Amino acid sequence: MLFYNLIIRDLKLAFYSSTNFLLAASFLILILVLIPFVFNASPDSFTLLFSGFIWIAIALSILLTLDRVFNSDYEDGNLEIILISQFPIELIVCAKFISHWISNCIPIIIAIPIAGLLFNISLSDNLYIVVNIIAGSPGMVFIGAAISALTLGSKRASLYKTIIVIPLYIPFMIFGVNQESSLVLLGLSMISFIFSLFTSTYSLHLYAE
Amino acid sequence: MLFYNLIIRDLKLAFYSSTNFLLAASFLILILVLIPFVFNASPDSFTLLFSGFIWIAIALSILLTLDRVFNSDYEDGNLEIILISQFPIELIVCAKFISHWISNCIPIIIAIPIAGLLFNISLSDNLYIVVNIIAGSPGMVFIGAAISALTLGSKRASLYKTIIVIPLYIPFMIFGVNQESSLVLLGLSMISFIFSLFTSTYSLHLYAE
Amino acid sequence: MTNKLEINDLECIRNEKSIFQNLTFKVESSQTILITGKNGSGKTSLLRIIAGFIVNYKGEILFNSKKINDFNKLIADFKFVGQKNSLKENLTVQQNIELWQYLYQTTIDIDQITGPLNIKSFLDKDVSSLSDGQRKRVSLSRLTISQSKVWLLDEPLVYLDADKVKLLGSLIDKHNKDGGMTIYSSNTKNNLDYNKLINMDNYALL
Amino acid sequence: MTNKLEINDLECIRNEKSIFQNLTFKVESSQTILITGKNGSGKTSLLRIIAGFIVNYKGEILFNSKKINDFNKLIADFKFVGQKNSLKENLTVQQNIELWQYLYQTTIDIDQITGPLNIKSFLDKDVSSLSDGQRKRVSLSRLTISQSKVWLLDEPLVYLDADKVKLLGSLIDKHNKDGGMTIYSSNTKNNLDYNKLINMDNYALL
Amino acid sequence: MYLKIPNHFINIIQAWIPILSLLTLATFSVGLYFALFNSPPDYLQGDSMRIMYVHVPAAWFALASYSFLSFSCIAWFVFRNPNFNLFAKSIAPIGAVFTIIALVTGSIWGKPTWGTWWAWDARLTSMLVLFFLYAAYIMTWQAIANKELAAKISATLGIIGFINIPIIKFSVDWWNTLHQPATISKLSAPSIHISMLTPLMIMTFAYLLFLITLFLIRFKIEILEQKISRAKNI
Ligand code: HEM
Ligand SMILES: Nc1ncnc2c1ncn2[C@@H]1O[C@H](COP(=O)(O)OP(=O)(O)OP(=O)(O)O)[C@@H](O)[C@H]1O
Ligand SMILES: Nc1ncnc2c1ncn2[C@@H]1O[C@H](COP(=O)(O)OP(=O)(O)OP(=O)(O)O)[C@@H](O)[C@H]1O
Ligand SMILES: [Mg+2]
Ligand SMILES: [Mg+2]
Repeated sequence: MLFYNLIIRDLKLAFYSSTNFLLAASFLILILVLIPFVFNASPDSFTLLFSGFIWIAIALSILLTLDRVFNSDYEDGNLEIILISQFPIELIVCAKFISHWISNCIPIIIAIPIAGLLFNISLSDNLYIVVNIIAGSPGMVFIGAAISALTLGSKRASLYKTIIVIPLYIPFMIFGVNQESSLVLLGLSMISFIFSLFTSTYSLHLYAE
Repeated sequence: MLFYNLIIRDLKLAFYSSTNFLLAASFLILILVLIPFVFNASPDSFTLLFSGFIWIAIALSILLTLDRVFNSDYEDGNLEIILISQFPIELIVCAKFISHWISNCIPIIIAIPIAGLLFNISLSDNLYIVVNIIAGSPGMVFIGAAISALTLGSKRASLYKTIIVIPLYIPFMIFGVNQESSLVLLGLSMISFIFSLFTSTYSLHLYAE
Repeated sequence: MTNKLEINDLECIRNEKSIFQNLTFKVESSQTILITGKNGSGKTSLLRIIAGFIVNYKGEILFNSKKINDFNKLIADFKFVGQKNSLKENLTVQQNIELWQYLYQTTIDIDQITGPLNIKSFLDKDVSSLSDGQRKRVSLSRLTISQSKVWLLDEPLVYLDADKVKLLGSLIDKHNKDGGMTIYSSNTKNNLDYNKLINMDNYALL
Repeated sequence: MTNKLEINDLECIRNEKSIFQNLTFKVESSQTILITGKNGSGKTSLLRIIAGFIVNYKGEILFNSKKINDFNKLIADFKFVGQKNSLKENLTVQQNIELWQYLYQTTIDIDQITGPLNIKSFLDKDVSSLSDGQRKRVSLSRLTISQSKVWLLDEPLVYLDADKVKLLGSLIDKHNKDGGMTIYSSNTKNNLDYNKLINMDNYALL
Repeated sequence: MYLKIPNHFINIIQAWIPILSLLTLATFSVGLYFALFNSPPDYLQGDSMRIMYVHVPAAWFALASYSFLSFSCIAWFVFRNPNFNLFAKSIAPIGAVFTIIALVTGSIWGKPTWGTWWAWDARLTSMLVLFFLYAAYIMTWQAIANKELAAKISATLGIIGFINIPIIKFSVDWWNTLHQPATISKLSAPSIHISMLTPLMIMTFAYLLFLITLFLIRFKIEILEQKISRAKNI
């Protein structure tokens, strides 16, 4: 039950550091609120923009909370005690991935149908979006986490991290707005899982010094 | 020349902590690059979406770098020594506003015409966008900085900050995409300057404890 | 000219709780005051009140018979070095010093800054790759930049080895000889001379 | 059963520079080792090598005659407390302890954690509103969670007042009596008993 | 500097709560009877307009609660009497609930009248933002552990959010929106028939009683909580 404990620990942390679950969902809605103001378009075209914006919102909410994955533990020294606990680093990294996905993406996924209602999205379209997000968002979380592990020690530059991460998100975006691509997204997520696992494990070793 | 020195100090800091000037501009371009992928729209409608996206990009780049304004100085104790330097807090806050705007928005403003080229935006449209951004972005920086000062001590929640800031950005967005509203934007910026100055000064006093 | 700092019947309140009360003492030019006391007795709080950070107190603090208000002009006469070392971890020591110079408006010679605590040898290292004692020394070197009359040092001896404690001692002596005064807190059996000792346990409401 | 930790001809390299070399010593169950030395002589580095954080070293480290590799299973036998206090500033002490309990897989009674260093009274305060010494005590309380045979303490006495140093002393004594061993670094004229002293200045290449 | 509320005041509140609860229930019964049975259907909208009796008072009190919150915050800054902060803290969740009621009933009403659950016009959006402002205010109290600090920060936030209130109120006049412009709450004579006005007024009164009851309950809890935390401190 070691692994499970580690996830619970991270979820507790996310929960303690303010009611994050609600925050993530409100963030989605607020980003969507911007659309009608920024695009002088007819309500019909909102529907067109909707799934694109959902993807942008999810990308942003991941980017904005990347610090929570490794950085905060690194800065206050908790990473050290996690690293010399009896867990293998790979497992630690997996647990971090999973808990971050749960605390960040699940609330958004739950909020999507509600948001869809506000934008008059049909139920089936909504379903497609949710399925795609479920398939693709884990990969985005993994990649984001890996890059933030890689840049742990670099000068405090959230933009810098962002600029490396965004290009890696483009494939997800491309397939994400395409309703038939859930399987591709799942594949992408799996590939990024492997890539991110190695990158993160390696980086954590480095920064433990 | 006290004031000037403080600005230089912040700009140096921004520059030392990675070449931020380039980063901010690349961020804009990257966000714009996402559009064609995310929205299955015809190239014509890109033009329509362009100014909206510019505003969203600028809002995001401000949101993503808010930590640099007060947070990093607060955490490492530099805020303390700034606060008991001979400067009045109001001036300190102004300097922070200005330097953050310079290091964050100027590069974006310079990058806009280039980006416009990529999207076939007419020169006059481009000009309007730039003028609006110049008028409105300072206000957005001020508000963002004020809210981040206000939430300095709250649990590490970048999302939480974002949720307070976004609603306050809506007026800027509304007028920003409207070509004739530069004066309104300038007014908004001025109002937010006064509001932000007070809020920030007050918050810094509080957190100096 | 001699300066004088008076603390009259001070009471400190943090988070709605009174930490200490009835504290009265006086410091004059060329004096060093040592503040000791149990953990949580309010040493740091006292120093931060004098520095002007904490404004929620009762009683009076007078500097040269003028009342100290929070963050006003007088404050430039104070310099506070505490546990937060005011260093940017990812910049080099030199860059950090440069940032301070802008803040304090001086173009003082770098040797005068690096000399007293002997930090010259790691001037171009990143702060993040310094040892704890080295970091503390860099942080304390800020004292040498610009003149300020009152030095407020919260546990300055922590992490320093015996030699470096002596260096700090002579830095303080020099400051005091030039008409300055120093108030520092410490809990160790330390090696710095002092003129007056204030034991916070006598005032704390633990 | 007694445990044994052997350091053979250790050389530490940081940032391509050799910090110390030819360091050899042995620790057995129930022993306390004090590490002293000038700032930058490598005290912290030594402890972090033993803990398994720094892998760039030459020489051998054997625990019960088994070689220690980085972050392997053995490592659970070590506990390191350093300058970074491993506390979440914005959570309460209780919440922090709870997070540790998940990490160390124990449901040990809270009194056993808060008792030894007397932190019970600020259990539901935010860490950010603790004094430096209180924070250090909370950080050191992590030692009481779960058994580990080797305690590696980097400057544990810093910020502690005399009473609390004694409390830490008895905590270490109890640990050693139960077959544990303790290696700690310090620069102050401290009050903790030790069986062996290692002066890093003899090995450092400053 | 602390509470000047004597213990017997809490007892008075305690005594009023059941009375007010009963009154609320009674007024709601009367109001709902009028609203559902004893008032004519609208000639355009038919029976669906009966939602008005639920929607309009909820919307009014959502705005009123936030105004009350902001003014309490201002009063707190001026007089530094902690009771004002307790007022604000007590009203916030209630206002948030009223906002949700207005949003939900508005949406339900919107379907038959505008043909859509939701539209992105200024009134509706700014009302949504109001909900987030309430949420931000409530969260601030939780996010900052230091009570003194939390009081100051949340009060600042409560004041900042007030900008939104005139925006909600006048959005219908400033921008062309789907939403009804002021018909009842105009300064001049209301342009609504008396047969509809009566039930609306009764419902409004019922909402007011409801609000006061909830407020007193919350206020009592806040006082007791503060007493507990101070007892812990000493
Ligand atoms: C989610 C959708 C809706 C929201 C957020 C909303 C919000 C509000 C708000 C904030 C007010 C109070 C304004 C004030 O005091 O001036 C209000 C009043 C009112 N609403 Fe709505 N509303 C919604 C939908 C509707 C619909 C569909 C109708 C009917 C077609 C409607 C009819 C009214 C009327 C008649 C008033 C009273 C106006 C007055 O003050 O005289 N609302 N609504
Ligand atoms: N992260 C790092 N990267 C590179 N070099 C480092 C790093 N940390 C420390 N050093 C260097 O290694 C040397 C030894 O550092 P260490 O922290 O072990 O010293 P120490 O004996 O603990 O000193 P102190 O008494 O100041 O704590 C120092 O010269 C320091 O500059
Ligand atoms: N930011 C804060 N907010 C609220 N209370 C605080 C804060 N910082 C410290 N306190 C409380 O004030 C009291 C005094 O703290 P202070 O830091 O002044 O003690 P100290 O004498 O410096 O102790 P130490 O020797 O541990 O450094 C402690 O009980 C502490 O819990
Ligand atoms: Mg202290
Ligand atoms: Mg060390």
